[in-house]
Amino acid sequence: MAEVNRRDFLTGLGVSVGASLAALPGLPSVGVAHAQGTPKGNIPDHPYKIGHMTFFTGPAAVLGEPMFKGQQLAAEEINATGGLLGKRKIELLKADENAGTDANVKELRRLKLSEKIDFFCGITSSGNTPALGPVAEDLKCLTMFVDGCTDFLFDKAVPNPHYVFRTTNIQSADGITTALAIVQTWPKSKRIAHIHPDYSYGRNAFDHIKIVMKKMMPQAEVVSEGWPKLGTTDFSSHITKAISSKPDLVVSSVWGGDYVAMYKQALRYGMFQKAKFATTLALGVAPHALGKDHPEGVIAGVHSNYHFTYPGGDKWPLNKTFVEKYHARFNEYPNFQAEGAYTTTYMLKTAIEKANRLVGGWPDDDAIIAMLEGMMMAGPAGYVYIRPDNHQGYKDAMIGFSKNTDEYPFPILDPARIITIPIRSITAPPGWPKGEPTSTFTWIDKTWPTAKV
Amino acid sequence: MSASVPSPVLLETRKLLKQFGEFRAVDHVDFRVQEGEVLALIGSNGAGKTTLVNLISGLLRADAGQIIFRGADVTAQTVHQRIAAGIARSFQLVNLFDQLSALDNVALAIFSRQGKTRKLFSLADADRPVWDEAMAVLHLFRMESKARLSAGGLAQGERKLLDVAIAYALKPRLLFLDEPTSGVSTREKAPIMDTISSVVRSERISAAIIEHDMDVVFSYADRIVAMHQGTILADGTPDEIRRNERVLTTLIGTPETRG
Amino acid sequence: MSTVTTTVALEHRSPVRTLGWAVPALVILLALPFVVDQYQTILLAYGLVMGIAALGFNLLLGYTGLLSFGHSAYFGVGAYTVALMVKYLGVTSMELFLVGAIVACVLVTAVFGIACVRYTRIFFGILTMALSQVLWSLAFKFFWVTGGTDGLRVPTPTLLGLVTGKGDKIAFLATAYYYYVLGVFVICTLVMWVIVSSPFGRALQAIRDNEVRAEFVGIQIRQYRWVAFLVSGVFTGLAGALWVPLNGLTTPDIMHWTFSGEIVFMTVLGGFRSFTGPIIGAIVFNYLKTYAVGYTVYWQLLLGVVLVVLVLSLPTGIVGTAERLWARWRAR
Amino acid sequence: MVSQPAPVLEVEKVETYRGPAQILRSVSLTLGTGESVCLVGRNGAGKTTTIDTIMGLLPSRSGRVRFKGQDVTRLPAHQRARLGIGYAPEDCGIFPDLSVEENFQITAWLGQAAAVTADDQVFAIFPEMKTFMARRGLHLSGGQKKMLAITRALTLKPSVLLLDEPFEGLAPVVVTRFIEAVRAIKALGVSVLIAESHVQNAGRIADRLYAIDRGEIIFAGRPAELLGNAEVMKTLHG
Amino acid sequence: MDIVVIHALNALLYASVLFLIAGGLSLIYGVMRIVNLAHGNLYAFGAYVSAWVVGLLVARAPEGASPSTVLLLLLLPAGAVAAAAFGALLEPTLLRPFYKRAEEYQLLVTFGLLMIIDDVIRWLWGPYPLSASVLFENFGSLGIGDAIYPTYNFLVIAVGALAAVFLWAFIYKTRFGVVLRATSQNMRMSSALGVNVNRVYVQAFTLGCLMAGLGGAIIVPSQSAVLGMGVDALILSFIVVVVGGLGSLEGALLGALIVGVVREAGIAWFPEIELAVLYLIAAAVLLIRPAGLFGRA
Repeated sequence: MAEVNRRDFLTGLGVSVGASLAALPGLPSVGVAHAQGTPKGNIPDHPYKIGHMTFFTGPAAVLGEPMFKGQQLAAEEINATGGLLGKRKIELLKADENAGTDANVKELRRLKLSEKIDFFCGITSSGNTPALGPVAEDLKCLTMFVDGCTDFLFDKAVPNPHYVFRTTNIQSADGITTALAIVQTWPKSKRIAHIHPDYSYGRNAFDHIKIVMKKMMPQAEVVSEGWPKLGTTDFSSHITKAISSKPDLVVSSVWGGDYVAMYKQALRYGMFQKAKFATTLALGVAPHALGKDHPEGVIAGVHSNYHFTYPGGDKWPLNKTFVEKYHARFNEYPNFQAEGAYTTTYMLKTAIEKANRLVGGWPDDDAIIAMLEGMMMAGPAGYVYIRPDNHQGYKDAMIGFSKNTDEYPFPILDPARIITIPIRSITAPPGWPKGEPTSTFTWIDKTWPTAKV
Repeated sequence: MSASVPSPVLLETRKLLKQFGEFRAVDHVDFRVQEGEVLALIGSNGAGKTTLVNLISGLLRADAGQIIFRGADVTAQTVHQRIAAGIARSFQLVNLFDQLSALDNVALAIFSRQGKTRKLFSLADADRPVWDEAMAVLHLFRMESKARLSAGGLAQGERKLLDVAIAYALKPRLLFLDEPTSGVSTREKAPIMDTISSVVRSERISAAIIEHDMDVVFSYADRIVAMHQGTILADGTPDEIRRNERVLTTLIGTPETRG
Repeated sequence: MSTVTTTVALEHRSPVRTLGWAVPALVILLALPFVVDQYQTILLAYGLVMGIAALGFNLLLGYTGLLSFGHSAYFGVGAYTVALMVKYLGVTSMELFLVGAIVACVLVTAVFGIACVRYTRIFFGILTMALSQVLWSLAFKFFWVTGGTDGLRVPTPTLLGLVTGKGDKIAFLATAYYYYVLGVFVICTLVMWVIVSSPFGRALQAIRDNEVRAEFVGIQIRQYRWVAFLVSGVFTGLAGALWVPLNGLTTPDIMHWTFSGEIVFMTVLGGFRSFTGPIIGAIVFNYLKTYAVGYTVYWQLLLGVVLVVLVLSLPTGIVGTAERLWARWRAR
Repeated sequence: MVSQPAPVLEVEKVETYRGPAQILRSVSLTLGTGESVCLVGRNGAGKTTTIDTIMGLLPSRSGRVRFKGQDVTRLPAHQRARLGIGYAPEDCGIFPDLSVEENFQITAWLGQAAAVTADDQVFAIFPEMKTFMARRGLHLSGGQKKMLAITRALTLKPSVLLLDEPFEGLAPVVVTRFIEAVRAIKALGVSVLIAESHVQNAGRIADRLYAIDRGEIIFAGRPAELLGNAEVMKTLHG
Repeated sequence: MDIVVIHALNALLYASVLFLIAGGLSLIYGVMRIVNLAHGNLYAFGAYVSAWVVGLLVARAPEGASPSTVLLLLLLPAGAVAAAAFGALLEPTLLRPFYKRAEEYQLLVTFGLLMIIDDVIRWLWGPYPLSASVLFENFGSLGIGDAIYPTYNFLVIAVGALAAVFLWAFIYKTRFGVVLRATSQNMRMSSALGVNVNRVYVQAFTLGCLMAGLGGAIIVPSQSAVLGMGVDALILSFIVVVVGGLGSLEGALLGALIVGVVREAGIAWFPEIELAVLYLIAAAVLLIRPAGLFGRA
């Protein structure tokens, strides 16, 4: 493979620091401000039932609760204007994802077959979408997963989706974005220690960071691996192991309550003095959960999706109003899950309206699916595009650096140093053969050049 | 009485020894049981009677010595093998399968004897001959009316009899009965012993009964072995034992102390 | 006067009387897919599968007197055997799955059994739990084989070489697969009924009631326990194999000791002193948990309260209580 | 009948079961103040069950137990102990991991007795105990365990002492030593009820005797009367 | 070299908390022969209460000012006290009826309790992790050669060690300890000597819960209280007591040290089988010495 100059290649990918969005004209965007015309045909007025399954309990509830709240906010807004197509109020049914994958399968079946839901939404765990995706297809249940972002879902579990969509960025984007941010920021790092949660998310992040490093920072080597179980709160051993390998850089995809415990312990072990630090999901989960003791200037991932301070309100009013409404309603700042569920609900609404305009009356699922496929929409986080071939939502990946400001009692992403990457630059294109561990992984491995050291 | 014609030896122990720490519960005992006899083992508490039976039946392992049963050395054999060879026993504190019916308790012994308990795929209930035999055994022990009751709910005397009936159903050549009437009321004592005695005598099973009750010992045994401090103190017919000075002083009490 | 209560032993029921309730029950189970919706049928299929598992478990608890807190391991071995057969051998035949699960479970239980049957009571429970956790941690950690927490997916199998689930999977699960499960369930129930009614089964009950005495009617206790352990594990493993296609995938969750706790729960719920108790308990528990999870996020609390109240006030479980009420009603 | 001192302990028509088996059949007996009474019978006759019933370790299904006129039938064992019933079981009930001293002090530390000091009168019974105070219960010989069990029961300053087979497993010389000890205890004003399977031993120390067989009291009277009663002696045979 | 010291300290840290939890579990088993499956949840309960109390105080503090470390430290044991009180309530109401019944019922009732307490915690404190990290932060770090180590962890280790010493002294040197040991060795005889066994049971159970709660309270500043921590802790303490011997405090101490060291070594050197090794150790000990290294069968 040809060798290239690292900087040139990053520029070629479109990796940019501090850029901002510009509004595209003519696209649908979220919010009731975009009033639709009068719906065509006869619209029934019984409620539109949405089953929302996410973590209401367990350690992952920090992600799950905001996801539900995002959808709840959107539903309340839509219901305030009369409902979908002005007639059908949205009714939300909660289901706890923490009951275990097997119980989740049962519960989805119950929701569809017994509760007769019209639409299934939610899901946080990347372990659960591959389990539930096929079930939703079997059930012919219109489904938009908000998260559960594993590549595996559309690579393998549901290779030809019909009823199943997913809106937040694909998991591989997380690791790649973090890795590119490292390449951009600390390209000379040699010794890299990893601490990842011991499940598919952590391994996915590890794989994709490694493959980008192999291409862009061939001098780097993995000097330590730590695999704490999800839900671990004692990281002493993992931190000690990482430090003892004398790394230049520690990379982690530990998240949520686990991350809070980890960074606080790492502070006391002096890990941040001894090595630079990069994370995939540090600020993404619950922005307010971190303290001002969190180290500044570390690469702080937000699941490559969204942070409530970006795009800035002056440039992108959609985000400003969303954050204001969310904060007013729930007295906390939204995370990427809240934004994802909120936008998802509006995508559904838009698809229903478009389908109604085309066919009249209440559109059947196939009509809604046809409208969703290829939909491009402006949400609080920017533009989201649903790729028609694999039903995966794409938005430009973002990551930044932690910074304490006077404005918030917790660290935020440094507004001056937001890194954005066009999503098409870091995912396998349509038609790329399915690969191991992911299609994107093999795509990078086969097509990216190696950087000159 | 069978004492006049010496019967062949069924069981023999040679210098059998069992120690618990320093204490010799059974101290180099040579003990014999002959074919077809009913023998009583007497002795005060701690004399070693039950330990001897535990050694012969296989509940305990001997520290030294040999156990010869029908000419074969069974000292190292498992309980299972000894039962197959024909040694069965009952227990002083009744040992039953409390949740099974009386009939089941007996039938189980028959199934086991016939090797059928190794069968997973045959219906126990369908095996008529076994149930007929089990019923017959209960009949012998005059318990057929209790056949369907769970063993745990039987009265003490009935439980004692059932315990013996289970051992009997194994068709042993030699049956050890550890205090078959202990714990039952005085009234029930004689009927129980009558029943047991008539069964073993009619089947010509050799029986060794551990017993405290001198009434029982003198009226039902052909031969009496008296033990004291782990050794055999005396061995003889009831009449001989009744007149044996050593037995009288150590076990029953001397005329002097009576005065 | 003696105040000992004499109770009639419940062990013997004539086959005719057993058929008296078994046949109507079977007819209902056969007819149900025509009456209730697909979801209910699938749910019942889950219940029947767990019924097989509980039936196997109860051979140890109810009949041999050994409380295993590690039966999730055998359920998991059955389930993972199927998943690995799909992954590495490309097998799709359900019959081969079942055979594979039986073979794997025999191997695992044979080894575990040798270790476990040396102990009884609490030590048996803890040892089975520790061993099951070994398997759990392997399934959890060796993700390149087992898929880690993501588990392994299992497509719909081919039944009897004829029926496949191509197309409408829900319809497949609610009809063909339901009847397949029902068929295996009936066979398993019959086999287990024969086993517990066999002289061997009686020997197990004897061991349960009185170990020493059982030895003195010539039963080799450890060997018998080992066989019971094996049979018990294989039944539970078979249930695991049947469960995978129903669920679509297997995850390490089903190997975790808390799942063993659920198996104990359902067995005691139905009543471990009777043959049908575990089956009833499994089916009821399946509904209980499914609807608890569906209707409240505090489903654990609900299940916990049910369990505590059950153990406090209805120790004989549903079947035992029903039998007692029935006997009292008849006595009037 | 012989004239009896005022009863300190009265057992009236007690029926006790172990599991499904009835062990005691309408057992009645009394123990007078300052008296030593033996309950004789062979193994399994019901002696231990009688003692356990009096101590409250086994519930009786019917009948009553009165201690110093107070009905204690429904009281738990520890309350009977605190009222003044001391107990030394057949197996001695020594706490194996506790030192001899700790075995003693347990009653004191429960606040029922003053801490036992070396010059306490309970040590006068078995002065040799002082030599093994630091040893653990596990490492005592049979005789030492018996001494400890009896002395420990005495630390409660009981009015009644229940001794279950106190001479069992002791060499004849030691038995004599223990019989003297029981006499000394009696001299302290403690009433003693002894379960004993050897009539000879019983005869050496009892003011009165009860013979029990198959859970029934078959004889009550003076030792001499018992030895003269061939019928009962045959049942007891020892 | 410094790293070895740090690893050793980590192992000790882990062992300290495990000893507190497993020691309580073992104590309860030793005295009343009950394996309390809900024990881990009492540890979680202690952690939550302590974090909650500390959180309340921090929230009440005037803007910008942090409450004094001493005051917070004094409040920290609240979790232990709460767990103990909870235990004192549980034993007579829910567990006492089961002493005379078969073991399976005891296990089941505590399994039910496990589920109940899990949800009660969530109902009381919600799904989010609760932290008392202000204490952990206030303590800062200490230098060990080139490495630094959280000072607070020394406190945890010290509390673990102190608890072991205190417990040893309590069990072997105090009057109550003698009564407790006597009751665990021979319950009948104890009652015949005037010991109110029911009261001893409540006290022992309360003490066991106090230890578990203390484990939770002491660890919550450096980690956080999360849902599900109870079940994880339970299974680890099971390994500890199985290795050390059910019912033995010395065993719990040794077992906790073994598990602490093995886990630390596992994470550092053989992460693939880190979990399995712990269970295999437990299984192996059960096979060779079913009563554990310090247990009596």
